[in-house]
Amino acid sequence: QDFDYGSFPDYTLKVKLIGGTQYEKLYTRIPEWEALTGAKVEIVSSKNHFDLDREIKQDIATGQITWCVGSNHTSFAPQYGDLYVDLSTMIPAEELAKYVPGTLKSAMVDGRLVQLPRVTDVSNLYYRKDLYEDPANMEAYKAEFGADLAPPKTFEEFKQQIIFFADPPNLYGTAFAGKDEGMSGRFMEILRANGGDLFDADWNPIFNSPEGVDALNWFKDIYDAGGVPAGTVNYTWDDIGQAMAAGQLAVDLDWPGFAGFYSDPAASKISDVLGFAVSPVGSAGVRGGWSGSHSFSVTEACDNKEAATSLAVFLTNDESEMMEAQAGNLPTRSKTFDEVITYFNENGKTALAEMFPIWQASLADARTPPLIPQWIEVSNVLWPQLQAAIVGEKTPQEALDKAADEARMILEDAGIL
Amino acid sequence: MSRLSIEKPWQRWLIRFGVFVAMVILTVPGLWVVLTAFRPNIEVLARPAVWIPQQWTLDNFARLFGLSDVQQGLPVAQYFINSLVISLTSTMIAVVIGMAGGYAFARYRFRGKATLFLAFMLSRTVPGVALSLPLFIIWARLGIIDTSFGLIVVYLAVNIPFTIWLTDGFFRQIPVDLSEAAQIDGCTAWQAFWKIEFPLARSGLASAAIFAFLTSWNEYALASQLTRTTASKTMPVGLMDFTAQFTVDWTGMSAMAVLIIIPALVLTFIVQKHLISGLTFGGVK
Amino acid sequence: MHCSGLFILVAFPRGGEARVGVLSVATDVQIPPRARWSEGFAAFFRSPRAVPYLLLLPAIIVILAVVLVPLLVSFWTSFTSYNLTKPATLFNFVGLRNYQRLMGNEDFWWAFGRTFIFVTITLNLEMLLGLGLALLINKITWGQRTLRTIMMFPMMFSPILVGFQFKYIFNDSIGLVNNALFDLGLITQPIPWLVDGTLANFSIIFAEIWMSTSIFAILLLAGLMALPKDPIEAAKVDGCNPLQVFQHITLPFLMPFVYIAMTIRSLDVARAYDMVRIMTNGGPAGRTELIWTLMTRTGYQNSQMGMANAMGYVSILLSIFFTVFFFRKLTAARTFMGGAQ
Amino acid sequence: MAQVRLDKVSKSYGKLETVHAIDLEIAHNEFVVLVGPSGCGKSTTLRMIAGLEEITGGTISIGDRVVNDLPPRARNISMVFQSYALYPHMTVRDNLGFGLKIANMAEAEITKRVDDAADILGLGPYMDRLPANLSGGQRQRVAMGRAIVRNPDVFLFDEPLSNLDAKLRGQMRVEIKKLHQRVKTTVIYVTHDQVEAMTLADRIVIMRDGDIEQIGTPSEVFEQPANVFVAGFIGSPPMNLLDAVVSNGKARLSDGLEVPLPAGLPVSQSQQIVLGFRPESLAPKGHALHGDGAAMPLQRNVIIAEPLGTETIIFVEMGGIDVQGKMLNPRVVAPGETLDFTLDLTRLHVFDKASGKRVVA
Amino acid sequence: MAQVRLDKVSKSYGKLETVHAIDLEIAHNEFVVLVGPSGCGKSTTLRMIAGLEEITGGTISIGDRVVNDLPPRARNISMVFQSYALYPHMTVRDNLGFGLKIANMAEAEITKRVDDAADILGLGPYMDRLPANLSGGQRQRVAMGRAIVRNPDVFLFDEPLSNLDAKLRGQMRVEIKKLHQRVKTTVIYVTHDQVEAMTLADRIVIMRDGDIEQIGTPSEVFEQPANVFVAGFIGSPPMNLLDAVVSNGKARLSDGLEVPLPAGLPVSQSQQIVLGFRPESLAPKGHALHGDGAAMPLQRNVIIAEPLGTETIIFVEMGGIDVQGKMLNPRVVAPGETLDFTLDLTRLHVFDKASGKRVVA
Ligand SMILES: Nc1ncnc2c1ncn2[C@@H]1O[C@H](COP(=O)(O)OP(=O)(O)OP(=O)(O)O)[C@@H](O)[C@H]1O
Ligand SMILES: Nc1ncnc2c1ncn2[C@@H]1O[C@H](COP(=O)(O)OP(=O)(O)OP(=O)(O)O)[C@@H](O)[C@H]1O
Ligand SMILES: [Mg+2]
Ligand SMILES: [Mg+2]
Repeated sequence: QDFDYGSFPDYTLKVKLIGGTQYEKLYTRIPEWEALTGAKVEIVSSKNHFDLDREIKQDIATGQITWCVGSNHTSFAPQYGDLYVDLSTMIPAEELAKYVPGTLKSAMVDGRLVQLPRVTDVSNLYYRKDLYEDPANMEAYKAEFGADLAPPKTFEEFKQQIIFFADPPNLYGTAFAGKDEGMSGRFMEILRANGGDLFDADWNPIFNSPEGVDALNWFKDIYDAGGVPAGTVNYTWDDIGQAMAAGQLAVDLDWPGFAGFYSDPAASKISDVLGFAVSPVGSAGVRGGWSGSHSFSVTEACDNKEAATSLAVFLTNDESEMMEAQAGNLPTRSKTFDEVITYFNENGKTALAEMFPIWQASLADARTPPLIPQWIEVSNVLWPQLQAAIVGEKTPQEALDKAADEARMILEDAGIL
Repeated sequence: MSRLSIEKPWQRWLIRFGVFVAMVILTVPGLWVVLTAFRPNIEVLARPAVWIPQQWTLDNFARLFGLSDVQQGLPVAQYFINSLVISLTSTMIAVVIGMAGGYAFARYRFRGKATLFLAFMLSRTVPGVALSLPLFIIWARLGIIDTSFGLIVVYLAVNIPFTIWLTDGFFRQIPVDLSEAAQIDGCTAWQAFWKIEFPLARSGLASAAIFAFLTSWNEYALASQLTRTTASKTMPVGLMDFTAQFTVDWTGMSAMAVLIIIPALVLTFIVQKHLISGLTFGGVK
Repeated sequence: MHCSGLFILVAFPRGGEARVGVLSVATDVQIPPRARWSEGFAAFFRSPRAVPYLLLLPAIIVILAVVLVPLLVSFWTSFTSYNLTKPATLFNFVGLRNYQRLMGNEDFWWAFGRTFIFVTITLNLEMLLGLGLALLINKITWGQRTLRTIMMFPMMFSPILVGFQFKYIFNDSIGLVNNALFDLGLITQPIPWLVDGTLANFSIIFAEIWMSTSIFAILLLAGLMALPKDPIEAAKVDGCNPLQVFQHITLPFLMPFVYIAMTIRSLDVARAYDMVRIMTNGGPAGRTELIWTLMTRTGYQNSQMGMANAMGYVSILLSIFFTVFFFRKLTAARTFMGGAQ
Repeated sequence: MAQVRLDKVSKSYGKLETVHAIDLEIAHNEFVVLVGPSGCGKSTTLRMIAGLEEITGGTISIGDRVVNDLPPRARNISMVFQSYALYPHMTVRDNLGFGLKIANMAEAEITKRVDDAADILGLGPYMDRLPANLSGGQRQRVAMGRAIVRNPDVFLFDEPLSNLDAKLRGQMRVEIKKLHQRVKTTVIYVTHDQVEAMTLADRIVIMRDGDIEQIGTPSEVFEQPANVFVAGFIGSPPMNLLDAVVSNGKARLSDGLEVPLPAGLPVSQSQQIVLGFRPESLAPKGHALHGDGAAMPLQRNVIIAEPLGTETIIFVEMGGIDVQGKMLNPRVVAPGETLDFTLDLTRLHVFDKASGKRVVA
Repeated sequence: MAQVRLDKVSKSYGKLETVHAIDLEIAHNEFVVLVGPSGCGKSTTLRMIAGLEEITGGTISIGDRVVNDLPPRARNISMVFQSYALYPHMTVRDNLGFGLKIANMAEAEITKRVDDAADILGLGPYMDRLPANLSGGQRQRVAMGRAIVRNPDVFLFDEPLSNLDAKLRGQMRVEIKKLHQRVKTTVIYVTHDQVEAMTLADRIVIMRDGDIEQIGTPSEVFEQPANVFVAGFIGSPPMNLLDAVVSNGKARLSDGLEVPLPAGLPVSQSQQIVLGFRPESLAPKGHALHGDGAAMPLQRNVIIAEPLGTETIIFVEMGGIDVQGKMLNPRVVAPGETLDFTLDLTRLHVFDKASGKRVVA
């Protein structure tokens, strides 16, 4: 049974959407929605997510919530308090059932469905097949480690291969985002894969545990061994993407959004040797599954929440998700996964067809960062300390202890602890 | 105007060489961006580096304007118009207001002059963060958020103080005799200013205008706060459209950068012809 | 009545436009007792003495509206625990807590010190290089206009663009500089430009200098062009070599422009924020942290506006130091220039 | 009716008073020349009349209006600045026509007047040049031209011809005279050239250190200088001034020489006086042209002789100082040569030493 | 040995040549005065010698060095600029001492020299002022002072006294003369003041339109002007110059008047000539002092009389134009009055009309 998009003639819906070339394609569907419902959409803001976040905070600060639909992200959502409505009260359960359950679950904050996921991010491995299939490499690897050369199954193996492949300055094992949330998130992922976590059930910081030190040492080891470019502590996603596309990295643990880029022969040198693998497991034998989704939310202050909800659903419905998936993004509706693989196979985009099942597989283990408003703040005290340990200014334990202290203070100030 | 050049040829060549080196340093990093706008991403990544694009391409621009099927274009034209309107208007008003202020400082004695002068200077010490949020709050209350007007007013405040200081310096260099002569010749104070001192302060005004224009044209921090939509977003803010959550479309960004640079270059070239030397020479003894 | 100082009230009716009312304007006119101050006021405005004030009025209004009012608001917030996402905290007065925390915040003071050094180094280098550039270009007669435009090329680059540009240029694996050095065979291992503490600071200083030297150059060039010729000729005849002419004649004439440029720039290097944020965002491990990156992260990402503004006010001290310093220099340097002192 | 009247006008720069409460009345159509040593306040006075310098005290009126608070443009004056103050960004033509353009005069009329002025001033070939490309004298002529194209109530000229050669200066002098007669305006003229002062002035005002020392017609100030200062200042070469003591109707100089004083002078015995005579009154025998009056013979050694073409200045000692005599129709004179001079006693000037004032019969 | 030598030196501004290949040799310690109409190239010549203006052609040497390519500082000269060119950011004291400081002179010596110069120039009270706060003449004196404190090989003075009053100018003239005698340097001096030119110069150079017309001692250029131009230029009031035709050893003027020419002049019958005589040669009877030579009586109506104090200039008509005569020991003369004049025939100057050259016996 199809969702009822309703009819809102002459209503003007104000929306704030994430901008950027990769996200805007979806918005070409807005006129369709307008035709369907008779409403008019006014995009009052269109920015990248960091700027949008800042802007939304300013709106909260000034009480200027004059808009209805906003782009959102699981990492940001908890900060906004009760800015957004609980969509589970607005959307019939049978419609919600069409979304990937895990994705939908991580879209909740305090038990409220504050956002409707649009595309999902979960990290997995990209690797260069040519390197893994190079007989010389296979032989040398076998000789050194007594195992066959294949995409890593564990972080330990991953580390080993990173160091094995590294041949600076022409080739590095991998690179990681060394600052901002990228650093904190990846650390969190390995920490969790090792069986640890950032906080205990009472929100006490516990990442300075032995698992945490192990996780941090993983970064430190590959950094010290020259397995990653020294600049990696300064990299963000774009630098890693460029380096991978330049053929300078053997493996990249990264987001699905890069698939399109890496497999585009005009932009990437590795388009024809690109391989995909599920992300490795840690010492606890599990995946960290750092994940998040881009999403749409509807404001409490909205004067026509029905129309707003209608648009949010429309932009994440089957057709929309198909559109996103065709661009290489991970859709949030279960059905789309099957359809898009068929589509890719039919259209000769085999690489992407290969990728999707792998990414889908890892979604099962996907976990978001802690869904508390202070996550970003905690991340901001965490990553400089991680950096300090990686570049050798502090021992991992010192660094994590310091970060844990600061995180504790933040949570105490916030009244969570 | 005669220019005495009892310079040895080797000195001349040394100067030329120095200029050449300076120009290379000043242009190469920027030229690299410009060239990047014309190459496919794959060339950006090439090792060894490809300096001159081997495959010139306009794809990046095509993408920018939505002419390719890869993605939707950006409202570049609208950004461009916003930028132009905001920068030109605020520059012109700032130069006029700043010039009036600079003139007052240069030509009149009055109470509280030093204090006022210092106050203008101190007005610029306020860091952007301390300014941007309250500004946002107030602008929101006034309903001029996301309007060109709101941004123009802010840029006025940014540009007026230095226009004042700069024009003050240049007006001081013009002998008072000249405006006196004009007043004797029957000019009102305004005519004397407009016909005599204004043209003579040209090089100062030109540099103030260039500076004000480029400041507004390139300003990002405040614009990113106070603009939201195509109604007022400026080019530098639009530049950030190329940064998504995870990726930066560097070639696309470069293409847009070229679009930002070219008009600035053209306007600057036009205005800076007014930086003429020796304007006040020969007037008085 | 003896009023001095200029007061402007900006009232903010809800959602309406600002009403700007001028209450009184600086004057040394003796105005008869209260009842008729408005007449005296009107008379003053018609008198020639009002001219400079009238000329400055628009500037004053703009500055007050755009700077002073926000300043007061943010000053208030620095005494609250103001959190962006919790508007109510705007009225949560915490006294000096933010400032006290700052005093003990080692990171902040490092950033403070680093910012001071950053500003000092860049300003001086930019001034010297800008001066050199202006002098060189001033010597060239043919094609000067084109050269001037080329010289201003970096000024066309928005600071964020400069940030991206140098981030890629200094990237250690795919960056232009390392690529070039490899091509020239000068290095075999990539240089981690943006990582090593010294190199990272060098890189952001380099980027800042690249971006802003032209500003000095253009201001000084304009000053050079307005230079009177007579005293220079006299100095040549008096036995000065070119260096001495420069030292004794050109430089004193240029000094006011130097100081103006220095002041403008000392306040303006904060523009470097956009660039630094993109290049290193203060990292790695806080090695390039400047007050501005710290402050913005605190205010917007961490939403702690109150704290961020407290940092802002401490950092204003730094700006005030530079400003007053340059103001004094400027006043001294231009005593000989024409015009009213 | 006085056209320009200065009433106790004074001017201070900071604490320094440079013009001390001067009074001056200038009639309509009068040509007044201001002279005085460098720095005595001539330019300042002109600038106050023009309204360029705020006056510290007193009142200035033009016609019957007090102009103290009027801006320069409302005073309807023309001025030649000592510093020229040309508009450096305008061609000579535009410099000349600027005032007329401001007054909204018709284009054709402007062209005519400017061309006329350029003709008079010999500026024809330079009309399209900028001031920077002119010689010093040419610039001064432009400054002059800018004043004379207009038709003001009062002309103020501040040393307008100082940088011109004698011939041109002579021509210009005639032109100024003509201009003055043609347009019937009041002229206040500062000059250091005695010939200009004598030939142009209806009255000469002699200033000194911010005070007016004497006002009079050219022949008055020349023939009857009011005090020692004026006597020494007017005339070139200057009057010889010697300290003397009255002794039996004669002036006894410091070297004992006694010069008979005109009869009827109200001097008392032993009064300290200053005795003055112009160089033309002391001439070698046969080289002077004296009236029939009393003369006194003198024999003196020539210290130095300065031939000037039509005449030679001869320095000799008298009363302990060097005095100048004049040799008309000159011949070559060697230093040390002894000559017989005559001193014309009918043209002696006597001043009271203490007050400096002229002693009149 | 010539101290300063100009060899075919020319100067063009763009296409316009303003100095045409002039030759000039100035001996060591010689005092040369440059005169000429406004705009004739005097300042340009000085500036080329100083090295401030690139020369377009020819060579300039000082001592035995060709200085064409030497910068000003290497030429060891002092210069007073026509435009003063004071350092506006330095006090009078610093202006004066600047050159000495640059030469690394000891502080005490600088103070001494500067104070001496200030004394001579009467600048004592202004030592701590900035130039902007000085009167025109005071500024000029600072410019002068800046030159004379130094000890250069060559002094260049460009109208250094034009803005000073006659008295001060007289004193300054003497000081310059003394300075020249004391320091034994070469001086090149531009002036419009005939008295200065005559009294200071060892030789006078008369320029016109970028050419040199005559070089000679003061009495040479005065007594034997090389051509009509020089004759008309030197002397003030200027020589009267009348067109005439030779007719039987006499010059017939256009009004038919015939003036006997000196015997032995190489003129041919009917040759077009210009007849010149100075105003002093034409005097009312009893008001001149002529030699014993031939004189010619004339009766004329006075057109206008200009009293100058010691003498009066009288304009009368002769040969169809106004000529000037001089009345010594003057009395009041009314326009229209008829006077008997004598014209001194021994002091006539005769020039060939076509070439303008002097006709010498
Ligand atoms: N920069 C210039 N460009 C073009 N012509 C010039 C320039 N400077 C001077 N001249 C011309 O060159 C000629 C000589 O000028 P110069 O200054 O030498 O004259 P001068 O003899 O000093 O005259 P004055 O007595 O008026 O000062 C003048 O006709 C003048 O107009
Ligand atoms: N701005 C000023 N500040 C202080 N004193 C000044 C200023 N301008 C002029 N003076 C002084 O005032 C006095 C009169 O100056 P003014 O210019 O009137 O002299 P002047 O008679 O024109 O002399 P000159 O013949 O030298 O031009 C001078 O002693 C001068 O130093
Ligand atoms: Mg004067
Ligand atoms: Mg000259």
